[in-house]
Amino acid sequence: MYSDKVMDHFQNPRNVGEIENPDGVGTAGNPTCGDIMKLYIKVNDGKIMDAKFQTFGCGAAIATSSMVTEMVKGKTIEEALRISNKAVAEALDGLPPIKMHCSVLAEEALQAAINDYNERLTKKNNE
Amino acid sequence: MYSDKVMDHFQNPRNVGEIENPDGVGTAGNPTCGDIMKLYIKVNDGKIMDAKFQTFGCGAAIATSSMVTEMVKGKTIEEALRISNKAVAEALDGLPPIKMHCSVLAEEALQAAINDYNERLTKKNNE
Amino acid sequence: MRFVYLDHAATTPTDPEVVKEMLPCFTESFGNPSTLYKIGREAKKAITLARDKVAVAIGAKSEEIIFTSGGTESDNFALKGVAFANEQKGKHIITSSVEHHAVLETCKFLAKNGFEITYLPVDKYGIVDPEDVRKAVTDKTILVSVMQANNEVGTIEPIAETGKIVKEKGIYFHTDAVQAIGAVPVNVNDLNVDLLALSAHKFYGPKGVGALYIRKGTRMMSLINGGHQERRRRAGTENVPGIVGLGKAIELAVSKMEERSKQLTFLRDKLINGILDNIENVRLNGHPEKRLPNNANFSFEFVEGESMLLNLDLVGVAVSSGSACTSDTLEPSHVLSAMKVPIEIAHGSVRFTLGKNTTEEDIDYVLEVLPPIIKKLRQMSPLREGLDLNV
Amino acid sequence: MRFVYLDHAATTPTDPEVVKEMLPCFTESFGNPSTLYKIGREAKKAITLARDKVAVAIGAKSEEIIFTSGGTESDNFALKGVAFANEQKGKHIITSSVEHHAVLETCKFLAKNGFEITYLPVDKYGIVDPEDVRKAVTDKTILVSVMQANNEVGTIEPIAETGKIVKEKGIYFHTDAVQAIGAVPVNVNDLNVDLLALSAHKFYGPKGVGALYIRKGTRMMSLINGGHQERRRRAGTENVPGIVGLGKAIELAVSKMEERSKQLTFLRDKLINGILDNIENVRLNGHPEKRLPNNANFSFEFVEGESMLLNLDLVGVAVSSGSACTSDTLEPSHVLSAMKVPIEIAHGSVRFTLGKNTTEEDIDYVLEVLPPIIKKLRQMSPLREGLDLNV
Ligand SMILES: Cc1ncc(COP(=O)(O)O)c(C=O)c1O
Ligand SMILES: Cc1ncc(COP(=O)(O)O)c(C=O)c1O
Repeated sequence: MYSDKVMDHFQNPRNVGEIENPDGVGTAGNPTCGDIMKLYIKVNDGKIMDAKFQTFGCGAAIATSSMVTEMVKGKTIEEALRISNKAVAEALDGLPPIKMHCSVLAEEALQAAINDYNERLTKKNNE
Repeated sequence: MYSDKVMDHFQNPRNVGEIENPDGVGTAGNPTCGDIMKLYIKVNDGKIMDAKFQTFGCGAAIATSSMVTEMVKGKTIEEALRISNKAVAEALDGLPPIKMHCSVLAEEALQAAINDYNERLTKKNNE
Repeated sequence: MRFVYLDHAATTPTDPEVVKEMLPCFTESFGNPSTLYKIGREAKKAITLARDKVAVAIGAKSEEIIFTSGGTESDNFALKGVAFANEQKGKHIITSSVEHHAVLETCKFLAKNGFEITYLPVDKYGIVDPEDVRKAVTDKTILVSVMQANNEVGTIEPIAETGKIVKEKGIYFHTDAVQAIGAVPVNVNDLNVDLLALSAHKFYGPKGVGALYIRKGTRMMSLINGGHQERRRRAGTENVPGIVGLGKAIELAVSKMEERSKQLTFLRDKLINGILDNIENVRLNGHPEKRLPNNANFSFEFVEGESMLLNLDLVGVAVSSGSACTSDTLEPSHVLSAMKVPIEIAHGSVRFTLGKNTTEEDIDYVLEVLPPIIKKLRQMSPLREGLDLNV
Repeated sequence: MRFVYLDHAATTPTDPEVVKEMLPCFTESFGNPSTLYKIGREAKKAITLARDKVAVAIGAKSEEIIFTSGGTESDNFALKGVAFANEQKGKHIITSSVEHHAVLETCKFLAKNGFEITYLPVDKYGIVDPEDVRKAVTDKTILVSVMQANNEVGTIEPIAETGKIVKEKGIYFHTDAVQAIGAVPVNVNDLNVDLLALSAHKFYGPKGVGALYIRKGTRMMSLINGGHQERRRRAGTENVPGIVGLGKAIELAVSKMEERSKQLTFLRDKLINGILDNIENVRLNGHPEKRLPNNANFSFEFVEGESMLLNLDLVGVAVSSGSACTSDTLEPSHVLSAMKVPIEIAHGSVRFTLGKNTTEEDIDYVLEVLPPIIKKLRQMSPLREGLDLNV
């Protein structure tokens, strides 16, 4: 049911783990719905230099987490905000219909991490 | 579904045909119900000396016709009247439940033939 | 002794090629198609492939094919499924008086549940007039069900015409194509049907598996509730070997239809002419031309069907007297009755249905053994020409 | 790579001995059992023999066995059949909250049709208290349905006790014994049941065939109308190969039950102990003793079921996460929910169900490959002990 690309990212997920002193952290989902994604980003000069994730979830949840961290690296914040769940799914050669919500989760986690980054920035600027 | 005995009487029916100048003729059933039996008897001294049948019907109808003609031969009229449908069925080592009505038909045809004989006798005696 | 099987309308032997495709599903790719691991995915793929084959065979989309346990379930599903999902629109259903029991008994059940059923008459050949369908439609009609080909007398109904009329009226149309697959072209769009029932064992597939075509958008209720198999329309672990067998069988049936049809028509006509020429007081039931290529149904006057059948069995010839499903009833065929065949003549009906393995020698054999059987039984019969039968 | 199939609760491979018995029914004794000639009678004999075997296996009379297309149809038939035939007496049905979807979805359907359904709770092991059944009965109750053994967690229910209570009340009692056949003793009189569902593919028989035991005298409506097969209770040309396979399979299952049970219990306990001893934060779901000899169901905290399942599949181990039928839903197992397993822990459940061909080496292999998978997934997980999960 999963594409080869999904299976590759599921078996060999990229960017697993935490970033120490991240510039932004975002979480999406919750354990009762069966998937949680936690995304860490390191930003430099408005560019995402590094991204890591921790995920509790199904094969698609792990693969989309892996893929989204790959996709954001090197992108500016604005570019990263334009990464849609569909783009993540497409980059994985598609997802089964009932698993599309996992790509939504990835998009949400990324946006939460960016929001967190923006908030920290505002806070810092206001200090 | 039929016993070997039924199949034997079906394949090699005994006493098929008409009796010329019979002493009694009886018919049971009708073509719309799918079975008709016509039974002929020749009586001498109150004893059935010969019996023949013509039957339009299923395997069981033919076999019971054949069996009942065999059973009545040599019997007195009283004895013949006591031949029940069950006795015919038993003599054939049984009939499938849905075919028991064929044995009823055989009993009815026999009784009709005996009635006919009795009527002719009464008529003759009254002449 | 020669064995001549001429009851292919009752069931067919499973094609060895079909059995071969089924075998690995029992012991190797035996997974449950709902599971995620390898042999589960393999099983899923196998039924997807079979679904595609069925879809191609009848001109449908794959997602419009639902696998069932056979023709009877498919007919039940079609009728009850549409009836109970659309009863707020109306409770009137139109069908014909020559349908298979799978349809008629389901209609009886629906009648007990408040539906009104119109049973259309047929002409002497068993044909349902499309104009009668048009006239029977009311504003309460939700479903019309007419079979594509009759299982007893082999008559082929004008389904495309009927379908056109039903479509214009915006009503659902079901056809029981159980006897049609592999015998005549079956295309759901040409036929204008919304639902179509088929059964594998009638075209050299296994028993216990069938399918229902359900046109996209058709409002249906499930007949069997449970797991989420078959797009949630039919629950239960899929009969993987059966479904794979059905797929292979329908593929073969359709690809070989033309060739087989020609051969069957030739042999059937040889049988028909041989019987009509050599036996007196016999009539062919059903339409002379609009009939299944493998069906020859006769009434032999003055003799009863079962006794012919048993005598033929004793010489190795397997035929049926009326529908096989009803051999345990004593009622004469409802199909022949609807065609106004007199009841005593209906009792003398025998159905010969040929198959892909039937040979000319088989037909010669039947033509050799049949006349003496008829003769013997007629000699035993109290009935004869000119006799008032209602003794 | 080693292939270790541990999803026997989802389906089993068909025993080659069973396939061997089925084969002649496809191409040789292929007759329709409703027909009168030789190969028809042979087919009829074959299904009669199979019926006798099923009857013997569950302590019933042959005429009380009706063949169906599987466990799901049997459950539907039992529930709808009793419900619609007895609704004048009352429209209340009692069942449990841990039934298979075949029962639960059928109850949902009945609820939509005006029946009132009581779903009894279970204890933390998944057991339905017979006293709860007694308390739930009203004067409108017509049917109680509780499964004999649970397909997810393997818990064995006290059916005999429940049956006694239901019998005293004069109500019909159905049990879904789909997972029990061949695993624990099943006797309709010891269990005090009026109806009992079974499915061949769960005990090394073919998919697509099952049976429903219906105690003599039970008022039932048919689910599938049509021809007069199965004592007019279930229409449709009989799935002869399937029925023959079911007969052989149940005969083998019952005759080998004791021996297999012992071996399975040994291997199951080795697996359970191996996992509990070597992996932290794991719990066994279901009852520690009153469980099927082949079932081991665990919740691995902080990891999700599907990702474990896929990782195990990659090393050749086939297991399931919850009921196979529900793998396309995203809801966590209703059985674990009913047992009050916290939802995030329910998501981490994996079911291992062993079979007759499972070896000690298979178990050793699982115990070798599983811990690193759990470790890897836990390293990837944002959850861990002590963490507030509702982030
Ligand atoms: C026209 C027709 N419809 C339905 C059926 C029922 O199919 P099945 O026997 O597969 O249930 C049959 C055959 O028995 C048939 O000939
Ligand atoms: C307890 C239980 N009941 C019913 C069923 C349904 O049986 P089937 O898949 O044969 O329809 C299953 C298995 O899927 C089951 O485990």
